Amino acid sequence: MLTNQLNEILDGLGLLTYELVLAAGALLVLIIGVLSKKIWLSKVAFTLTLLVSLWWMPSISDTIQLFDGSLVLDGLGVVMKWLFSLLAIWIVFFPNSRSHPPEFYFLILSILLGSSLMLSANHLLVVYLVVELTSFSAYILTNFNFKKQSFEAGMKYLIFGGISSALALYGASLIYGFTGTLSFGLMDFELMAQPALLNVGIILFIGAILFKVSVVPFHIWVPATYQESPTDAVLILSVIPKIAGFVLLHRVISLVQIQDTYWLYVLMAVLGSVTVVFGALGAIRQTNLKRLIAYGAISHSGYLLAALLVPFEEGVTAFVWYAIIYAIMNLAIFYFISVWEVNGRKELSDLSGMYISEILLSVLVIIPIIALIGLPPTAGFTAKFYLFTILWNWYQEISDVAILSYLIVLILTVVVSLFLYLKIPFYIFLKEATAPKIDKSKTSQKILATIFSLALLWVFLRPEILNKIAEQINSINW
Amino acid sequence: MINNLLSLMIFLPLFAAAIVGVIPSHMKGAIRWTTLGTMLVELILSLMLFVGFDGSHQAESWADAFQFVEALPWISLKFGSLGALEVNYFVGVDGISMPLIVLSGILLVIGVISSWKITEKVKGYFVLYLILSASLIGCFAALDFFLFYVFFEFMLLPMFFLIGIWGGPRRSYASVKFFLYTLFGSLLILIVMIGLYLSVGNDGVNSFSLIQMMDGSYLPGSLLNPETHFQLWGINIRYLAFGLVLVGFMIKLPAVPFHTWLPDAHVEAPTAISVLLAGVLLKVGGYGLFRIAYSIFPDAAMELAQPVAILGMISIVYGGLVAMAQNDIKKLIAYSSVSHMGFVLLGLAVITLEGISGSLFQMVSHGFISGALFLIVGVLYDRTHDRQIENVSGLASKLPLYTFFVVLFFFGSLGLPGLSGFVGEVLVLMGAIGAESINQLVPRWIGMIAVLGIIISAAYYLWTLQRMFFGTYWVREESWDQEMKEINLREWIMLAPLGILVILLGIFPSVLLDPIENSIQFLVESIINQGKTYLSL
Amino acid sequence: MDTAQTYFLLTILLPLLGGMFTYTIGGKKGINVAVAAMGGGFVMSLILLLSVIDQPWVIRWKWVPGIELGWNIDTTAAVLMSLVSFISLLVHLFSKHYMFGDKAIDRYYGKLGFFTFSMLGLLASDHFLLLFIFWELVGFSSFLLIGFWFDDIQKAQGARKAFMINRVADAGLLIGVILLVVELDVNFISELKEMPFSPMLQLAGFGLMIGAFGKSAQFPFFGWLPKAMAGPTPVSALIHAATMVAAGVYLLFRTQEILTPDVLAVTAFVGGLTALMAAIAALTQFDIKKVLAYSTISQLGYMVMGVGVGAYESSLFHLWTHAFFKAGLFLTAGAVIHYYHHAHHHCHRFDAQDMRNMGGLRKILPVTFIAFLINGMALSGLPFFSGFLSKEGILSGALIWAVGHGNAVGYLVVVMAFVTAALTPFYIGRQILLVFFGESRTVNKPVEGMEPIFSVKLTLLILAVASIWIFSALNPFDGHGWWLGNLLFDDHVMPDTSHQFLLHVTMALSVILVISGLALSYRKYKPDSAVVLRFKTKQRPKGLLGKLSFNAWYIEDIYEKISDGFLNISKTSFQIDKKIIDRSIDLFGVSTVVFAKAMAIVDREIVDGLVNFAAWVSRTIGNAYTKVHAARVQNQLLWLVLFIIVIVLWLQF
Amino acid sequence: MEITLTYYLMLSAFLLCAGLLIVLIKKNAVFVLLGIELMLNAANLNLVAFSKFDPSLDGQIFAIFSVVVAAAEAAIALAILLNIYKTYKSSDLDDLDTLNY
Repeated sequence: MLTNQLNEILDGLGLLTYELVLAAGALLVLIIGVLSKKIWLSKVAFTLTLLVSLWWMPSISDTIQLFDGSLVLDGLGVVMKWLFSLLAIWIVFFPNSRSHPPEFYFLILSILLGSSLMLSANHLLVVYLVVELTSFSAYILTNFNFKKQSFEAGMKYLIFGGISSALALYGASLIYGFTGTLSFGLMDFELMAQPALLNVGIILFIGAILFKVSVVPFHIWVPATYQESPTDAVLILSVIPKIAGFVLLHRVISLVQIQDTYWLYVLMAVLGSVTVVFGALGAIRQTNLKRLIAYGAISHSGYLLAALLVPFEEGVTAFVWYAIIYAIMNLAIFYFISVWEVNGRKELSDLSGMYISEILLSVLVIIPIIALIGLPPTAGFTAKFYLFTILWNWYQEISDVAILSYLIVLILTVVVSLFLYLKIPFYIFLKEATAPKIDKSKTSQKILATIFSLALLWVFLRPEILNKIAEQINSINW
Repeated sequence: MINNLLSLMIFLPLFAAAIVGVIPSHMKGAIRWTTLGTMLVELILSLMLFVGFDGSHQAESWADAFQFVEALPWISLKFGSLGALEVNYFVGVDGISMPLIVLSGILLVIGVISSWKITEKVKGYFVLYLILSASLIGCFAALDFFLFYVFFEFMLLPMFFLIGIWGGPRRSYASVKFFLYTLFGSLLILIVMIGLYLSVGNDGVNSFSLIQMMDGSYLPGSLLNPETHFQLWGINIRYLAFGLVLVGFMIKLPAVPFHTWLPDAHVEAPTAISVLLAGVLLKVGGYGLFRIAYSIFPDAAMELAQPVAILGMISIVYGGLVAMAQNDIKKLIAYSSVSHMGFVLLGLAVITLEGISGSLFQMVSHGFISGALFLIVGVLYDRTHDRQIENVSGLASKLPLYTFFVVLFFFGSLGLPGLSGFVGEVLVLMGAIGAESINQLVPRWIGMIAVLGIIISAAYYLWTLQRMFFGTYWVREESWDQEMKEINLREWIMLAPLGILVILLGIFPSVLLDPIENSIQFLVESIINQGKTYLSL
Repeated sequence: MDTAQTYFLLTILLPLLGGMFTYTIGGKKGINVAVAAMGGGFVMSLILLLSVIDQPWVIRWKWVPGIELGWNIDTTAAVLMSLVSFISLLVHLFSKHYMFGDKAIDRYYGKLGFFTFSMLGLLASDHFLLLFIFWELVGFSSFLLIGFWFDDIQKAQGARKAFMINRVADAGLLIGVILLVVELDVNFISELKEMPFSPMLQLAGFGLMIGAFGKSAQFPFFGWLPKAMAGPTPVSALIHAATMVAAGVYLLFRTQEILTPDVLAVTAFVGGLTALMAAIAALTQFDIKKVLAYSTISQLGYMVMGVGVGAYESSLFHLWTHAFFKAGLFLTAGAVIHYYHHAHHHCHRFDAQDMRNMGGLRKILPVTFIAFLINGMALSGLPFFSGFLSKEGILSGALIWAVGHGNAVGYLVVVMAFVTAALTPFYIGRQILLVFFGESRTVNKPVEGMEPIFSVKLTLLILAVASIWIFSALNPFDGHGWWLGNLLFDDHVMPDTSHQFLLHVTMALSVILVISGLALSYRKYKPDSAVVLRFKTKQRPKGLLGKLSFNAWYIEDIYEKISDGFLNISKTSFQIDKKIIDRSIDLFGVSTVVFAKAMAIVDREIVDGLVNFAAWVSRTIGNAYTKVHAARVQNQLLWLVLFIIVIVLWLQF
Repeated sequence: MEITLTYYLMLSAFLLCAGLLIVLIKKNAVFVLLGIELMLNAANLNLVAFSKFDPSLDGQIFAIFSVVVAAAEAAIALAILLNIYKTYKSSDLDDLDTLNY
């Protein structure tokens, strides 16, 4: 019995090549970092591992259960892994005032590993371990600015994470207690009489995932952390664990048959709309660039959550699209911020009158801003438009008031989000130039900025690539 | 007659914008002349459109009501179970959009000439100007709701920056207010667009084409299908959709409760942009009402005819009253535009032949007259950099030629017969007062009160004329005195053609109304018949 | 283009083209071209009259899809067009002398041409809408002409007020026209026929009536005519005596078939009332032109009353005769003013129109004196003068109508008519005595050679002769013997003999009244009477009736009150717009950027200091909410735990 | 009297609340970490208690893993605390107040 379990594990490993490559790569980067002081070596190793991981990505025909149900590999997971690696490659090109120590890239790889495992985690223990892995590397990453504030941010992030993971563990123990098993596949919530304590357990457990995904009650750490950690780390932090978290959240919720357990469905709708609104409202009075985008990211997770409330067939394509376009938008806007940061523009007021000295960057920044708001000429509009159509169509079927109010809140926040994102071009164009101390950005930075911004326009005008991805997901049925 | 004339008209300015973008910014002359050249070509194309438009074409259904039609697939997205979303680049023109395109062709040329005075950041100005003109023409020509919406949104950005950077002292406030007002309106229209998209199409394939929406080919059981009588919060959802679109376009029109952005936007915008804003951008709101609100929801249009007519009438009277209390002449003209667009709304609300042709004629004539009025304010502003009415008086004796144009356009605007303003207003009033006997939609007293509008407009125009132009010559600052030169050649080139057009349209209105008579006839019949069929369902 | 069409086009376009030529290119020496063009126009109008006598000429053309406009020249229109052209020609000639030396004379002739064009157009138009178009153009050209000397703010205000009052009346006319054209489908004046009574017809009738009252300066709207005196005197003669004011009467005459009896009754009453009020107002005026202005209003009252009581031919006859003697009176008054201008051009504060500085002109300006005397007698209605014939026709028509109706209103109208008949000779006698008899009150030595040049004398004499009775009818005592009348009205209504007795009564009564009026005025204002001697320093009348008369029933102040009321409404509505609508819109959060002061929070967000209520709401929530992100981590945790507890509790219910 | 499952649950709930209270009240960062550890152990207790009824003893395996994870977390936390102490010269959580709103 042990032998077949062992060789089952062995051939199971065959399918986990992506994660294995990441783990090996991370260790490699760490060793190189220790041996040689030259940073570009670890950078090369980092990109190498990512490329190899892409190359060895397992191609699967339909969903496979590994290690008797503790890991589930499906089409959505594969697509997301592609997205993670492709996104992570770009951070090597991000300019920063002081080059990162080699451990930085090790931690990025470990977050990547944690998130990809999170995509397929189907077992309480695995979920807990993976969430902790991603969180721990994130706590350390926030300190990598090695400034007084970044330590403080790291500390707060850690304490916050610690509390929510402790509560989550307690929730997990309750779930284990009532369902008798740890693996999601075997859990069967119907036969239980849904005792109140089990519901509490479910909520506390979901809390850990909500913490990762920064939905309302568990989002309080976001502004401080995003403000203080290095910009490329923030890019990774704001996209990869969040999307993985959402996939995991969806698996957990669909497990509890979200439509019948009506309260969880309504809770998610309420939390989602509150996240969107608070994210937007909080941003209005911000003056620090990264903090402003942080609040925007919170409200974007509200949109992502909405995509999950729709039953899987339609919901998943909308979710994937929104995720991909959200990733591109964040990539573009954070690149701009890191370029400005290197030139010494951290606050909004530093941006005023920038278009005189740097015409190209100021014109280009309009495109990601317009995308984040969701106006037509950019991909942001297709994402939001498709999301609204899905929600409206779903509302047509079940005409449930929670969905309608959620849709209306989403649409109205577009206006509020305009108000907050418009500050950046407003300061750049409509304000007189202030401190002249700011130096020019290099041409290489300009080229990259153009690539990222034009990508957003390209996706709007030629959305075929999104079609191909949608087919790939649907082919591997859930 | 070039077949894809409309695409040429839409993409020529964009192409020119690229060229202007390349020209080094210190060569101001080259930039100005290329833009002027493009705009002249645009004008010639629009005149070819006018000439090529075959007025005798009798349309049976919306499908064959359009000319110069071009359609090619643009976006096709596969949604999972929802079928495919295809948006095609579908442009065409009929009796309603053709005059508006000709109007914008003319005003765009005059706009360029009047922006000769812009000195700082010339390249940025003219690139935005070209993008704005492209999206304007696109808006009028689009026959696909998605394309219309993209152009409608596309217009906001250039206007926001044009007012925001080259405007007057409180420009940032005015530009953001303009942007947010119109964006809120466009969000309402977006909701209805999605609703329509999900409920219109043939044999299961949803589509954005306005033709199918107007012809009423709804999918069985869809939300906005008149048969389903879907109630949302107790109101028929079709009326709700009509209300949303109506409010969306009334913000743009502007009609009274939503007009407060117009005076601020005008006061702060540079002259050329005011001319364009008043001359053409307001007409997009009117055109939207014609094409989307009234053609797609005829049943709601007939049901809600009276409240809309009352709103129109309030705009006329209220706009005039508030205009009388202004002491900044640009604000006065802005409020008078609100009053004149009230006529457009009233004419449309009564859905009679006179009413609708009057409302369309009023849009074109208001385009020329208000364009000229803002040029006149621009002439004064270039000399004195001040717009207060009581800061200057007795100009008639110092600038006789300028006063001639002022008298011509003031009386044109207050509706003196023999000038184009009168024709629009009298047709609308005939429609409004006659509606009770023709289709019992709107009671007669609304038209009677609207007649009050022509008295009020006479009052504030003459009072301004007297305070600024008659009496002994006096100017607040001496420095203005030597500035007070007669209008130069550039101003002549702008004002004279508009003057001739206003007089020509006043004496021979059939020049404009004959070619589009059949389209208007078809529009009125289709609204009434389709409205009745939907109501009877 | 058949002959009638060419004649018509020439009659109507020649004055316009002449005027436009002088205004644009002609300049000073272009005036002769304008006068020649006007002459040509007049000749053309005569030829048109001849060619149209046997059968009227009608033309229709498509103006706008669904509406077809049209001209219709029948004998009445042709006769009146020739009258207007003739008087306009006389004014063109007179202005050469009167306006000589004025630097903007080309603009003056341009405006004269435009006025004649629009007046002729009005007379010829057939479709009601075309009538309205030319109606407004006439109002506009009178605005231009009154405000000719626009550098003097009073004159400009006079022009504006005149146009505004006309515009208000035109709004009534517009409603009437639209109701007729759209509701009752009555488009062409030539095709008018008896209509069954309907409330719409009544309303349309009242609309037409209001329009006519506005143009012909009847009771509520007569305030603008004295104001119109601000224009040059020939303009007052042409427009405000002969032609423009007659438009209202012409309209009522043309649409008599469809005017319902109540409308006619109201017209008659208002006509009589205006005649009386204007006559009283004319009693105490000092300005020579003001007296004539009020007398015009009172004569117009007569014509409108004539139409009201059904005596159409005599009212039109009165219009014809009035045109001549009133134009004559105005031109002679113009000559007098011209004389005083030159006699006193060195001392500028001298008012050349104030009768208190005049007197004893019969020796200095004999020809002007004779012309003024003849026209004055025609105006007062003395027998052997044209005025008597037409006025007597109207009075008898009124009496017949009153007897026929038999109700109190009818008799009141007749009483008013006869009292005015007495007052008219009184005020014209007063004017003649004050201006021409007695000693000259200022100019001690007569300025020789100030007699107007030959062309002016010729015009004055022509007009004076036209006022003799022979020129209008054979029998000096038969009100209906107008030789032109049977030309105009083929169905010449013979006065039914049953009222022969009434005709004789009116004739006798009117003769007595006129003579007593003249005698009374002579007794009061004879050269050596106390009043005349003290007249130089006479101040405004103190008595109630005197004040009422001098200030013309305070009609001006009533207009001021109304326009101020309008101004206040507009000011409050602007406040509403600024304070309430703007803010209430933002209350719903539509616009996130408006009014700052209300919200005291000055902050560094998007519009440097400008926060609107929606933005304020979102800010306060934003601020309150961001407290959650405050520095202390333990507070953050507190919020987290609180949230979780709230969710769990919410779960239980 | 025999110790049934509810006693264990009651104890672990008590431990959880105690840990939470320590975290919220104590000012010193080390104590806060202590509180987190306490909460984690409460969950472990729960897990072990439940695994008595589960033949595959998954609960206990889970508990062992969570002890390891807790240790890792403590290590990271103390490292960050060291840095903070170097810069802020105090481990009192209320001094960390530079990141406002």
